[in-house]
Amino acid sequence: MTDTSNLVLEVKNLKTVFFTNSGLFKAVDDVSFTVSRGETLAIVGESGCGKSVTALSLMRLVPDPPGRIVGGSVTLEGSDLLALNEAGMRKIRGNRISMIFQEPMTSLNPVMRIGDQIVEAVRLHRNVSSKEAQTIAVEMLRLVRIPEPVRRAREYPHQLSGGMRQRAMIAMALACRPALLIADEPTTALDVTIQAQILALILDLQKELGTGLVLITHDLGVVAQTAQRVIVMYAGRKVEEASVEALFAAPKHPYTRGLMASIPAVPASGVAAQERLNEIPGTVPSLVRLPPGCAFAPRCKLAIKRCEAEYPPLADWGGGHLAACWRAAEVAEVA
Amino acid sequence: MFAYLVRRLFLMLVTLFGISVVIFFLLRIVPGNIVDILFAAAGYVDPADKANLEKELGIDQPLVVQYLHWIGGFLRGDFGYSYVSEKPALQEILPRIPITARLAGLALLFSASIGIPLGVISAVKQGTRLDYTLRVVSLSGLSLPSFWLGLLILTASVAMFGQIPIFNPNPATWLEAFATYAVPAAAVGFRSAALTMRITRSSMLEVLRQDYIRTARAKGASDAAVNYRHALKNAILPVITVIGIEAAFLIGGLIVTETVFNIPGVARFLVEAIRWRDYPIVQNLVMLIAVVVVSANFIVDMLYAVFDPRIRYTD
Amino acid sequence: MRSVWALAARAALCLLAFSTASFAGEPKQGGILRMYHRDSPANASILEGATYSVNVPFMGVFNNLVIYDQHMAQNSPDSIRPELAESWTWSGDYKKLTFKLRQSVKWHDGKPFTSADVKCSFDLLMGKSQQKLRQNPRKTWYSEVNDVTPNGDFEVSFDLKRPQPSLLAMLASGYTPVYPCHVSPAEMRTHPIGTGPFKFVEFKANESIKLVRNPDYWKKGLPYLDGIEYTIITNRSTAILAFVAGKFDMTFPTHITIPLLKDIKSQAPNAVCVVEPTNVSTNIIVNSTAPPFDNIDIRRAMALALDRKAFVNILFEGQADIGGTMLPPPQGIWGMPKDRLETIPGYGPDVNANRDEAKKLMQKAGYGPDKHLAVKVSTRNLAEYRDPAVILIDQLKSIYIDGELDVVETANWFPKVARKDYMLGLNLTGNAVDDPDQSFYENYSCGSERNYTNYCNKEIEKLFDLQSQETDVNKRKQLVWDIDKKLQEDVARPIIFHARAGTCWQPYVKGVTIMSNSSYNGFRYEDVWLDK
Amino acid sequence: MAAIDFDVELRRAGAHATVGWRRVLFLAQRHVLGAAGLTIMIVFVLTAIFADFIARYDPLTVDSAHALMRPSLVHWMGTDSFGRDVFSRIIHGARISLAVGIGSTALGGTIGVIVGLTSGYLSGWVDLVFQRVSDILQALPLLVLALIMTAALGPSLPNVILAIAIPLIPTVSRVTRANTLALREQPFVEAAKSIGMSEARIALRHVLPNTLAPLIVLATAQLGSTILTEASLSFLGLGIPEPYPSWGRMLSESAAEYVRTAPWLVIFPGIAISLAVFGANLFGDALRDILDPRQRG
Repeated sequence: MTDTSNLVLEVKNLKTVFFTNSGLFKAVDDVSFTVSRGETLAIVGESGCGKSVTALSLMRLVPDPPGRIVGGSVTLEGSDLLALNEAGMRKIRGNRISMIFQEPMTSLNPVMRIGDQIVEAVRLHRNVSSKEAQTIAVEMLRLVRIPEPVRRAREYPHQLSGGMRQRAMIAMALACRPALLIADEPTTALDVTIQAQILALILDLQKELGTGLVLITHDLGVVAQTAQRVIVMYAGRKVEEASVEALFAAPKHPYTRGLMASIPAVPASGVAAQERLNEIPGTVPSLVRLPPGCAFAPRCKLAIKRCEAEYPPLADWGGGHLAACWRAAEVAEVA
Repeated sequence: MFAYLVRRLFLMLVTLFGISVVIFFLLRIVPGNIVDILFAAAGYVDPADKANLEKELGIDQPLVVQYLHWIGGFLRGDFGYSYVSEKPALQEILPRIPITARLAGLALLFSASIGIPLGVISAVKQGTRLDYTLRVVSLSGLSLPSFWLGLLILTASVAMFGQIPIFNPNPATWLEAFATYAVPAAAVGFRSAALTMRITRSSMLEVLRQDYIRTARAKGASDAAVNYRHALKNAILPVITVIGIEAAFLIGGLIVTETVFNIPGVARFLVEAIRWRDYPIVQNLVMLIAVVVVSANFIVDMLYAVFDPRIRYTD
Repeated sequence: MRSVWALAARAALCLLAFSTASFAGEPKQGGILRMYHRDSPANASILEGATYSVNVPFMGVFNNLVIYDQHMAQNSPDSIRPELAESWTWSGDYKKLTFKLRQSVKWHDGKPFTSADVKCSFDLLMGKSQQKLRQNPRKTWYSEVNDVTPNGDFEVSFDLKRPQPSLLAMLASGYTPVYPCHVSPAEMRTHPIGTGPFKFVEFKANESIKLVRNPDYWKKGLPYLDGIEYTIITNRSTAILAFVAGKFDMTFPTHITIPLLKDIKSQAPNAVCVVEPTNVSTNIIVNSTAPPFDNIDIRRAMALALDRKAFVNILFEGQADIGGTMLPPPQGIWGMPKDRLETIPGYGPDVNANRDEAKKLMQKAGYGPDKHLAVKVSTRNLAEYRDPAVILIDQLKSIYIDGELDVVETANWFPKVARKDYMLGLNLTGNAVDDPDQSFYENYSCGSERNYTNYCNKEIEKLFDLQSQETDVNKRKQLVWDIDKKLQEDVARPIIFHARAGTCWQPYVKGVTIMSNSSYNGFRYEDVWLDK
Repeated sequence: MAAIDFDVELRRAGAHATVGWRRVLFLAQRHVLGAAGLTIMIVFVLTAIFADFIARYDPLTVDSAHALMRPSLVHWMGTDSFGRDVFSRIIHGARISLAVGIGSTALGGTIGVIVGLTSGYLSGWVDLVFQRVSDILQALPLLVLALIMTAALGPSLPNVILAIAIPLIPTVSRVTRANTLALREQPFVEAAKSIGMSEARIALRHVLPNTLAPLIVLATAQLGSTILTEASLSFLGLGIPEPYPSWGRMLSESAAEYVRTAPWLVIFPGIAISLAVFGANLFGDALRDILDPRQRG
């Protein structure tokens, strides 16, 4: 574990549920993690595993109804966000904790100028004149390497390319120098060539500003390049947590293993390249009717009787490498 | 943009031409003409008198000739003479336009100034008791026959205040002038406010689901800022369209309201002219209304471009 | 029923109260009389009009040669007064009528009035002049006039083909103003010029009609009013509400239905209201040229089935008159007395007996409880027409006739009637003057345009001429009664009832008399005044 | 963090009712207003169907002895000036209003769907022509059009239905066309094409069913307004003629003159119209929420 004095975010036993007409599902179930200043934590998993809901829970932006945070704590710089009232939370949002969304196309207000949208973020939290805010906005656009920032500030989102828009989103998110930045699949919707630039930008700024970063992605490649630590989520639960090196060197959960096998040429992995990409058989189970035991068991080649009956606890397999699998010890050998 | 404008204007002309043909021939399908109506009161139609009068009015000519004669005049601004009053049609129509325009304007103002805020409130408070109440009230606005409402207003006003809010052609004060229009405008506006409210509500609800609203919240914007600065500005576009279309529908509501409140505007005049088969009045008035409606739609489209930066008509 | 009588009594009391009051005070000058108008007349030309919608507002613009006394409710030969004519004389053979004209009368545009204007007016009416009226609905009134000749500037004579004492009655109608020679018929439609107490100011279609006092009126000191303003309100409920709220000094004459009268009396208890016959009859036109009504038995059965009292009770709460073609007494001069009327089939008081007889006639024609006769009842799309038609259909049910209402738009009504494209029609016939000549010739003579049923009986036609030439009123009455009875027995055009209607005004309006046997002749308004 | 009763939350979300009657019941609870609207409409339809059994008197029989009776146990809503029972006339009037409402909506809707489908599917000049025609119809005020139409055709039930239906066509065809254009690009249509299905068959089997939801919503919304249009036409003297007990006719002209002396003549038919239209609108709203949350208007 990292030095606690440097801790930006501490999430403990976070639990978010959704009430739907097909029943109750636990989108985030008992998830805990921490992020330190300047650190990058990646959260990976397939779509529907709860990683985006986790992010929204941190922001307290889970749409209610149908969703609701029902337990745990989110401590940002020493104060529990879940205990704040709405007004108090508004003071934190966009100020100490910011978020970048997956869809730069739809996440910017189409009828507001780019500059104004950043200005709004600034003026919500800084007591500055509109003119000063304008200057800050242009500065931020320059910071995210948008050419001709003065002109761009006056343009509308539709006049910008996808990559540009995501840069503007980043500028907006970082305008108040937050302690924590959450980036929810920030590059998924972008062209491959742009993806790398945006990632690089986020990392540069993170370094420059010393922000903690929670990077949500399904792309292990991205994780390998950016994060210091990784959380793997499956069916709303954290199934594995480790440093990037440890995880890629020796994944302890069969699911993580599967994820790695399903991407081409995983760097620094001991697995030999195969002719055909491995897929994880089966699909993510319905979150409403989860089996009593390990949720991954039905898809797991290593599953044993016990997996179906009892949920495996997160156990420390050394050096802070946590995994929730009855057969974690055997994972490396078997695969 | 220029090419788009040219295309739009061309289509407008095509539409207007179509309307002129439709109204012209539709009127000719309606049985009987001015002569029959004029003679009806006398209890018989003298064929010789009828032929003379038809000749005098030019309605004995082939339809195509009549059409060309009319449309040619319309394009030159020569509206011909009313068959009934024998005065220039333009002179009959023009003084009535401001009356209806004021009434319609006030009704639209009423509709927008009540409908939009209530629609926003209803959307923001979706599912609450307030939302339900507003929706029921607005639906009832859409359910009352307007002439019935008008009749009840008049009756109640006479019973309660001994005053009747019918048209006053010579208002003494500015306030009286306003009162002359306000009550009937409210009677028409009630329905259209209800419609505006519903459109605003559903448009707001849709916008509130959008990603950029989440972004705004993520910035720490307050509910008010989110609802008004971000959502309303986006939600207003369909509302503008509907208000534009509503302007055309308003004419229908005005016919009935002008009758109940005895307002000498164009809407009731049009109905009377149809009853008299006063072709020059009906044709030209319908064309004028069509021009207004078509231009209103055009303006709404242009307003779209102003309000929505995404739209720059280029195709 | 009690309430109906009470209302009638109250109306009579009102009339009494009004007549004493109006002559008690000294007339005051000034003020504008505000009235509503029931609809927008086609134009301002009375000679071309055929509805009192034109007469009411524009009669005050003109004068006639002679006019019915404006303060005697009953128009009669005795109530005809000189107007632009100072006096008149009949020749011994009643074939020439000479008028001495008033001098120094001026048209509203300042030109002098002379005998030439009289000639012009009647040439126009007889279709003899260069200029033509757009429509000329009363041409037949002058069918017995050979020529109108001026003798100098201030005398004019009418030469007749045969004696016709009734000509004077038609000349005294509000429908017969004298027009100026120097103004074209077209101008008279849009901006009428007359010699009357009020000058035309403006007529805005569907909006208003304004008249202003003629300061140079030849009757010195008249009119009392500064002007008359009509606001056109087509919706009757709105109009009545506006009257009750005090927006108007007077309702449109004879426009108030009996049920509405009750409403006005309760809402505006001070208002003065009178109910008078309008001399408009509601009748059935029967197409006897085609089955089934070419069968006289079926025609008779239909006439027998009518329960006239029920019509009167439903539509007028009892306040309307039952009679033949001519308006019944006491308001009507020529109508049959009640005992004579009740001898006509269908007029007898025992409705059930009449209907039993009607059923026998129907059975004779081959119809019965198991075989109904399907009939279309056509009428115009106006409440005054539709409402009695609904009752008629209901009554015909009692004699195996299933009626279906066929509502026809105004524009199609007369062409349809002229085509004989109907079985039964429900029609209203207004009589401008209470005179048999006008009524009989227009509606029952062979070949008349308004004889919709084409009833043609040469025998009766001879009687028409006989009564027309009769100068003794009492002898003429006997003739008229015989004719009227025969017309009803022939089911030429069964008369259902003669309508009544109310007129109301605020108590300060003085000098208004509503005529009791016509609704076209009493709107000169030169001595109406406001006691304010 | 406030304590949460999971069961309550789940019931609220409808987790207990996913199929069959329980689902309907749940939807009725969720959309109370819509359920009320549906109830009103069902009552309205049943009334129309069983008018002969519900009405206590013949709606056309004139009875001069019992004219203008106040509402009483004998005549629940009083009698009119002809002595006809107002309650019976309102009950039978439901038939007329329903005939006008459903008749004109169905007629206008069917033609509108055919036009919209053809227009959206064929594109090209057919589309261009149809679009212009619907532009023309939309620029003419609806009531004026209906007014001229009834004047031209003469006032009778079928003619009034036709006159009200025609102005509906452009609205329906616009919605259908827009949906058709969007659906044409959908993969399942491409797929159908690739297996050699004919265009007409694709339009009817694939495209039409998928545009149905917004159309049903539109139709329900229009139902109410057609009833109101008929009432307005009656008010202007061009609706369904006497002696049919049309609600609009019952309210207008001479009846309106009784507003103070016999208010029941004006109040009950007014309530009948408003209630029927209100019911249709409530139901239409709920239907829109359930079937097609994105539909506007």
